[in-house]
Amino acid sequence: MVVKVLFFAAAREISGTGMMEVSLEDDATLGQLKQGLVEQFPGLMHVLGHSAISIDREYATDARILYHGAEVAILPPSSGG
Amino acid sequence: MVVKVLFFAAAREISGTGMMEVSLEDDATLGQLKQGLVEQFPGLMHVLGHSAISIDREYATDARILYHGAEVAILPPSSGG
Amino acid sequence: MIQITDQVLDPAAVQRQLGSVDAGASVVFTGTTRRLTAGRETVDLTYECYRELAEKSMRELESTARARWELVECIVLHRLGVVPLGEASVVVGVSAPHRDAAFEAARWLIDTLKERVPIWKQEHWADGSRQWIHPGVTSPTGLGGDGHAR
Amino acid sequence: MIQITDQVLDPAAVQRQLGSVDAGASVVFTGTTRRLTAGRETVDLTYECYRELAEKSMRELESTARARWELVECIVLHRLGVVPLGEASVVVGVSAPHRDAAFEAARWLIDTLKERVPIWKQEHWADGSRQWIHPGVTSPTGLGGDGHAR
Repeated sequence: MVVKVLFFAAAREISGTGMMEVSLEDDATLGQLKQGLVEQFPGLMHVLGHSAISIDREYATDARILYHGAEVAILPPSSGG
Repeated sequence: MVVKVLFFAAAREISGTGMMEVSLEDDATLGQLKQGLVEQFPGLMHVLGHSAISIDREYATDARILYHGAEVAILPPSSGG
Repeated sequence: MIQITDQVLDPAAVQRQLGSVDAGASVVFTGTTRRLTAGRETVDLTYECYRELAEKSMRELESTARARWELVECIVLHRLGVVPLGEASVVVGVSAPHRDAAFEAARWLIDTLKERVPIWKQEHWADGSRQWIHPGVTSPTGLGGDGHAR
Repeated sequence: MIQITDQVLDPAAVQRQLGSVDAGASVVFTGTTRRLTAGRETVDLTYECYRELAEKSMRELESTARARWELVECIVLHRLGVVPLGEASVVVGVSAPHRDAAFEAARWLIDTLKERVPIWKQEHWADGSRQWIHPGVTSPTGLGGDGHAR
């Protein structure tokens, strides 16, 4: 399956992209996706440890099983306002 | 001596005037002035019991001794804003 | 800056006067004449004050607020006379480097103004009656009472 | 009403949109780009967001505020992109029958927006450096950090 990953703010700067598509084995979890991202972008580990994640605009935890076409977003701590 | 007395809001309505001059014996206190006002306007007693008083724009208590030309104001509880 | 005036108040103008590159936050509070109070209908409100003492009290409020909080601008305006429905009787505007100070100062200024500054409001009810509002004073004559609390 | 926009925000216009004969009180909070933070000079701030989730979160903030407090109007606006010194990045405006609700709701809305809505600010410091602000994240790379708290 393929999921879309969105990067914002510091996470976007570290990965060097705002969006990428990631191929995963079926039934891969969010935790496994995050592990793969850290392997690809080691600098992401620290920010990822402080970030919330959404799947299709709902907040999700690492145990969640992903599905084809999901939109996963990495959300570092907010600083709007 | 003569003092000027200012009436506001409900106190003005009860006394029927915004300002009057009152003649008092020398060394009369604020308490004595208030007593005289209640004798003249019995309806004032209730509001006066809840009002602050200023003498020349400083808040004062009943024991204060008045002086010629003082501007005494009867200030029912505020309701501005 | 404090002002007691017979003129219409313009909260949007106060908003503009708060702008500063030293401010990260501003709060504008506006008190307006509301139509309904506990199901009873208001036609308008009339305000009067003891002007010399009211202005002195309001200047003291501004100095105290500036001493207690780090403020950039501090504006307190009160209107006198008849204030029709929907129009402002009071506007408090503050700007500050940080929002804690702006919120706390604005809240303190309006609360303390209502409690301490010698300004009074008269209700004009839809049944034609008029009533001076004096919190804590209840009276069989229709004078006093706690009406129109905001 | 909530809105995320690339356009300049006008707090005075929000002020005018709050008017209602059902309101006795209104509070407008504005967050602006401040020049100095702990002695360090800001040139401007740049905001970005995850728009779909940010708009959804802001709509939830409005519904929650309306459920918790009796409000007449409730407006939350956030600007994106570069926000120069003195200009507004966020405006929260509420009107209510009573001032307790107006103050509490405005304060809760801005506090909760800052904490929960996926919008991020990048500092552009006078020394030319740029820094994404992520409260609680400290990083030797200059990313993250708690700068420019308001």
